[in-house]
Amino acid sequence: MSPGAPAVAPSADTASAGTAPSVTEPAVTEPSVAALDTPERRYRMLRLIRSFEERALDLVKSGVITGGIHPYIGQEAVAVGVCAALGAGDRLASTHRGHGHVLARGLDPARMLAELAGRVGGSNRGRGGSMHAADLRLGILGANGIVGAGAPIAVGAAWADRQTGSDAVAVAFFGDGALNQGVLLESFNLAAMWRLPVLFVCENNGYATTLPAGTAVAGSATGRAAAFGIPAAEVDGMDTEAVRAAAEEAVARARAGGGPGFLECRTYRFEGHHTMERRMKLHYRTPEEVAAWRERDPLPRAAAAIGAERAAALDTEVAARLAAAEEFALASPHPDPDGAADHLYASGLRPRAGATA
Amino acid sequence: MSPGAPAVAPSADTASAGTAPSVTEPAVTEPSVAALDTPERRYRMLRLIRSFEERALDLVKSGVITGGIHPYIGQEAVAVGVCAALGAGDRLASTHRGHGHVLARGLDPARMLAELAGRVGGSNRGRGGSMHAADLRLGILGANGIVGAGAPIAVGAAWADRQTGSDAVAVAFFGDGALNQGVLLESFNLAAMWRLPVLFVCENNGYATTLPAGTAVAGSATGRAAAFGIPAAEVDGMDTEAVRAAAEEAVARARAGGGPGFLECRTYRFEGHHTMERRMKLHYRTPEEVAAWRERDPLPRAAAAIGAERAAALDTEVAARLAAAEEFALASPHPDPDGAADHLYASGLRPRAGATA
Amino acid sequence: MRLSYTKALNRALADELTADPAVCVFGEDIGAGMAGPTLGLLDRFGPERIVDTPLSEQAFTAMALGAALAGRRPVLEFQIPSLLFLVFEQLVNQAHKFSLMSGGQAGVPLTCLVPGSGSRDGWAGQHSDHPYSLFAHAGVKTVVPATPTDAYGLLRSAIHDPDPVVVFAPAAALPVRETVTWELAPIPLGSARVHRSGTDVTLVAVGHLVHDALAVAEELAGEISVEVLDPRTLYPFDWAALGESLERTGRLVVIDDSNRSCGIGAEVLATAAEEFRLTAPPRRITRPDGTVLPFAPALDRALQPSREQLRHALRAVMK
Amino acid sequence: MRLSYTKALNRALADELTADPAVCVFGEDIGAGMAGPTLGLLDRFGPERIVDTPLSEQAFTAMALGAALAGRRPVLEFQIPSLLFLVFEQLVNQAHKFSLMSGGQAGVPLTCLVPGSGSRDGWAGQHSDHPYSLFAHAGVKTVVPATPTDAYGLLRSAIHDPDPVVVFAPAAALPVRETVTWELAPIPLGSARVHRSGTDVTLVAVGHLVHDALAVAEELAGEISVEVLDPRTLYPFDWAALGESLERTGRLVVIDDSNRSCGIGAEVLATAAEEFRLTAPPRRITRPDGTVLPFAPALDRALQPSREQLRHALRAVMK
Ligand SMILES: Cc1ncc(C[n+]2csc(CCOP(=O)(O)OP(=O)(O)O)c2C)c(N)n1
Ligand SMILES: Cc1ncc(C[n+]2csc(CCOP(=O)(O)OP(=O)(O)O)c2C)c(N)n1
Ligand SMILES: [Mg+2]
Ligand SMILES: [Mg+2]
Repeated sequence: MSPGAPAVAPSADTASAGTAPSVTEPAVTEPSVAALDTPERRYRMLRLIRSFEERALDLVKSGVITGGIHPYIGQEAVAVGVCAALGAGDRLASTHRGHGHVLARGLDPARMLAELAGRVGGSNRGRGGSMHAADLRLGILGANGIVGAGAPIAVGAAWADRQTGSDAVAVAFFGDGALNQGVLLESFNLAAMWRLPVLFVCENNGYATTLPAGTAVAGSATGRAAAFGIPAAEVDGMDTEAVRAAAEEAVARARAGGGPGFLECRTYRFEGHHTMERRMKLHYRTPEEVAAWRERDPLPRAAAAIGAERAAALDTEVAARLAAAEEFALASPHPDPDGAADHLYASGLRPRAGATA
Repeated sequence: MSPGAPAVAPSADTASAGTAPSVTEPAVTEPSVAALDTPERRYRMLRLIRSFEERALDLVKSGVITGGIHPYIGQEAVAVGVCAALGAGDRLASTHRGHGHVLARGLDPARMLAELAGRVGGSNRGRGGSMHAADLRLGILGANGIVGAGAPIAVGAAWADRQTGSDAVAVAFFGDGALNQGVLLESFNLAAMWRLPVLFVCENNGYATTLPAGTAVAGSATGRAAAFGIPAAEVDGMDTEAVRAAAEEAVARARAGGGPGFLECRTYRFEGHHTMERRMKLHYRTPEEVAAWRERDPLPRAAAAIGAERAAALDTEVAARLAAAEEFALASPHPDPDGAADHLYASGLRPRAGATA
Repeated sequence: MRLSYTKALNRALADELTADPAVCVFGEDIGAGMAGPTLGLLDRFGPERIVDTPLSEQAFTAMALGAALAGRRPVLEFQIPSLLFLVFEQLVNQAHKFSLMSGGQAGVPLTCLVPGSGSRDGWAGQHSDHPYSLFAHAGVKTVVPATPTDAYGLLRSAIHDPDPVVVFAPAAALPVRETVTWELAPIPLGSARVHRSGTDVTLVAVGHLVHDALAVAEELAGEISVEVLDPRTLYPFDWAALGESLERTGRLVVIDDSNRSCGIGAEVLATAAEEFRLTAPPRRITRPDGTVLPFAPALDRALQPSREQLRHALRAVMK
Repeated sequence: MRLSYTKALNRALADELTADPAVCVFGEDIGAGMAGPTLGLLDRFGPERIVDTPLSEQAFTAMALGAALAGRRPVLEFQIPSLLFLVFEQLVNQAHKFSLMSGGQAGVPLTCLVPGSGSRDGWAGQHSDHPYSLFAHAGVKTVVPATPTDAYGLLRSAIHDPDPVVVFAPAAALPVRETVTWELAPIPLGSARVHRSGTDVTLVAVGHLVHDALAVAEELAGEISVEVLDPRTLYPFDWAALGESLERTGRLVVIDDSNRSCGIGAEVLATAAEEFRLTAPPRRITRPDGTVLPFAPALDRALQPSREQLRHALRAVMK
């Protein structure tokens, strides 16, 4: 198997189904990155993410999605604005709050929802769930359960792509909390030192779970990146077009060999840190603060730019797409427990079982 | 046992010797920090470190010291200048190149040399060697074999001391190579955020082993610290008095509650990275570069300030002290192999042996 | 009194904080008491002792070492078991080694607490490890309490211990409640607990699996007399207790939620084979080698030790 | 041809770099070839493929994962075995888990090389670990070659493997030289090597201890017929080879330079006790539990497996 190539090891899930294509199998056609080149398309993607997350919240409540999610609601402008600046060969590394990023990149919501439901039709065949959604064909190097961990992965991909002569750019998304992870700061240095085509996107939503960024980040986010020689800009993360403009500039510079860039997108999550939070009594944010940020919701702004009518039509289109996605997800079979250890090794090595017969 | 208190577990080394005090036992009297309050005393310490290292190089060559050392020769002004700014209750965390730091703090060269020779009279009873010399009674939290690892330890000690109402300051020494270790950068943030009394001392000797700092550190050392809101200054690390002045300012500010400080001391090691290097053909530094830095040797400058005669007298004094130190070290017994696992657990837990009888 | 496992951890922390001003707690979202064990402690003990940290696990773990050398007894709470991977250097290479390397100058009384180790439904590959065997190998004192009383008593002893200790509170044990009619007290590290005596097989069960072990032992009571031994501390292990039990039974089964190769199950079998009386080949039930738990619940469960496997193993050693 | 161990690693790297343009090497001071295996590679393959890195082990390990996902086959050289502690998160929680978590979308062909693992005289507590059992537990493919030929062949296979592999080159094996009259070739991972056949005892020896095992076996030849089996790969382990050998001998001794509790020695004993024929209690020789190697040479050696212990164990299993 060549490195990086899809490693399709025999799986118990598919073995029983033989070779006949089935509706519940992951799509074999090459997926394509989302086109976000017009305000309409960007609005549609904002709505897709928003509605996807709302649907996911319902499915968490109803128990279809096990374990919960970190909802992206409120931050959509960042994912859409940044992904609008990317081309087909580019890559991205995402976070625990990654649904928006992967959808904006073009991951089929049906496959993402099937993944959240733990089905074989999911992007990761039900093996990854919310925090590990990946699609290498789209350049999605994976969401990540560990804060800050995605950034050096993106840096490595950028390094590799540059070595092969490609002008691809890699984006690393991360939160304000990640600014205090050593490995992220190490990554700033390597990317800067080697002038790698990386765009670091910090989604500063003001909190790392309950910890306010103001009590956690000494200095400033942009100052921190700038200290490594990385051009850094602060952007209104509730404004899709502002994010896109800033991202396009940084991506163009990186693509042209100008080295990494850094964006601090000031944004807010309208929901709790994780769906679990609904069951707790936490008081780290005031209702007034939440309300004030809700006033800055990126969707109405983007809708205004294209007109209410057009927006409503796109909303309908998105609703239909998501209804179909849910149908696909729920129709997709649960994976066969006999294949629980499938894919553990790309070499096909089968681990010893946990008990002898 | 109370935390932090010397844990003197029964040791095979001493068990056989009974309770009678012996010349080869670590001194039981409370040691005191080195007085470095006059130019004479500082010169004497520069000389002590220099001559200690020269003696150690000989002992590596003769095989008395196993495994070699990272010589501090050339960088003495940093250790002496910084330690001159400290008081009795202060603490420091050192590095793999730590002989200068611990001697400047007041560790008896006899006990340090005994440690390098792996004897029971050593500062660490022969258990630590060059890279782990510690004396908690002097506030020496240990040299360290891992680059960057000492800094957060110093930060933690500073935090603890402040909680008890003490105005102690903790110093973290580290090299230019450590500027790229994530944990060090995390430490900058915590110290800055919590305004802890820490002095970060970067000894920029231009290289991490063979890697030039210029190809490893994006931005600047001081800019990096400043980005975390830490006042940062560049100092001539070959000038003891310049280092002392800068350290005194930072220590005073930290002691008064003004938070951490950062000094980048531009310095040079006259020897190879490690004594091992003598056996290799490495070309990462030009002979001209080495010669140019040797011109800036901190010792002649410090000697000039006190007069040649006084300096010569102090040289003689130091030579005598080191001769006695060597005598002590070589007379100190080798530890008893039966006690090899002594001190593994402060609780006195004895590990199971590697083989059954 | 009806005591939950999480409440037991919470009380142990509160009691140690009360008893010794040197005790302090570092961790993420501990002020809010997100994970449970620190609930209410910020209000009671203040931000000087209950310290909400930025997401800098490496630095705050090493800071705890520094604070310990300066006289404190820090407790660190980790939200995810694999965060221990992130601080392996600070814990094993620094804290664990300090005592010996310094020639016994000081111990490092530092406790790491992982509330919710092992699988939690839906948390997938990076949040579902049960890495206690790594620490037993490294030689860091390792504790995995199965019950609220043990959680209380062992956490207190861990905090009191002059060396680093890692305490794993298995997610699957957190729902356990106990009716406690006695006064809670510290329980020494390194002492096993026989939950149920038996004469045919010694069943060593770790953490939450103790409850599965007891259920299966009860279920098979008419058929096999199973002694259920909970080591409680995996390192140092109470070998004397195991030896005594095997003296009676001569048969051994271990159920252990860590990966098979080089796990604590391996250690128990190896030591028993070397040193104790075994009248039949022993068996262990573990996760498979190198396990990464998949997200889908049925796959996740398929890779964890099961009662079915346990029944089978108990019957097999009786043949 | 007279081949040294380090030169064998050097040739394996050069041959893989030549054979596959996707192969690249990251590490500290590798341009200068400080540790040996990369000597001369910078001149031959250039700075795009032989990358001297700043002291950012975590970032460059995760970068290697990213580069692997983008089609490269990175090799990482670590100057000290305990640097693997620093990157445990990146290696185990990220690289190892990627294949399963992504549903098999990609493997992560990444090789970690530690030239000089285990004790090196005078390097003391933080530089003398032999942590291979940690990776065997985590499920990362783990290789410990004993001879130059094996070092060459196994490193090539490691680089070629589509999964992460850690290769430990024991410091005590680096001085070994071999007269090689055959063509060097890759050696598959997971296959053991019987260095010496025997009928009384199977002696499993790891890494540099293979040479001690052979010396002691020779020495006791008149007394005990010892079969010396070198697993070469600790994970996946060649259980079939062990089973076959025990079928003949029925007696087992393991000599292993890792800590006792939950080490590979434990795994071999446990699996043998469970699955294979044993006519006498097995024995293992290891470092003590939780070992931190002291600096003084005599103390350092006192905590490592010795030939004396091996003689004793071999005689003991024959009783
Ligand atoms: C290294 C690490 N530490 C802690 C956690 C637990 N955790 C998950 S998300 C999170 C907060 C992250 O905050 P931020 O980076 O600002 O992202 P946000 O959740 O706000 O999107 C924490 C503490 C983790 N997953 N990884
Ligand atoms: C984290 C870590 N990486 C690598 C090493 C191996 N190593 C020891 S010293 C050293 C160079 C350190 O450079 P610097 O910090 O500039 O200190 P200097 O040696 O110049 O005093 C290296 C790479 C180590 N000990 N720790
Ligand atoms: Mg945030
Ligand atoms: Mg340097």
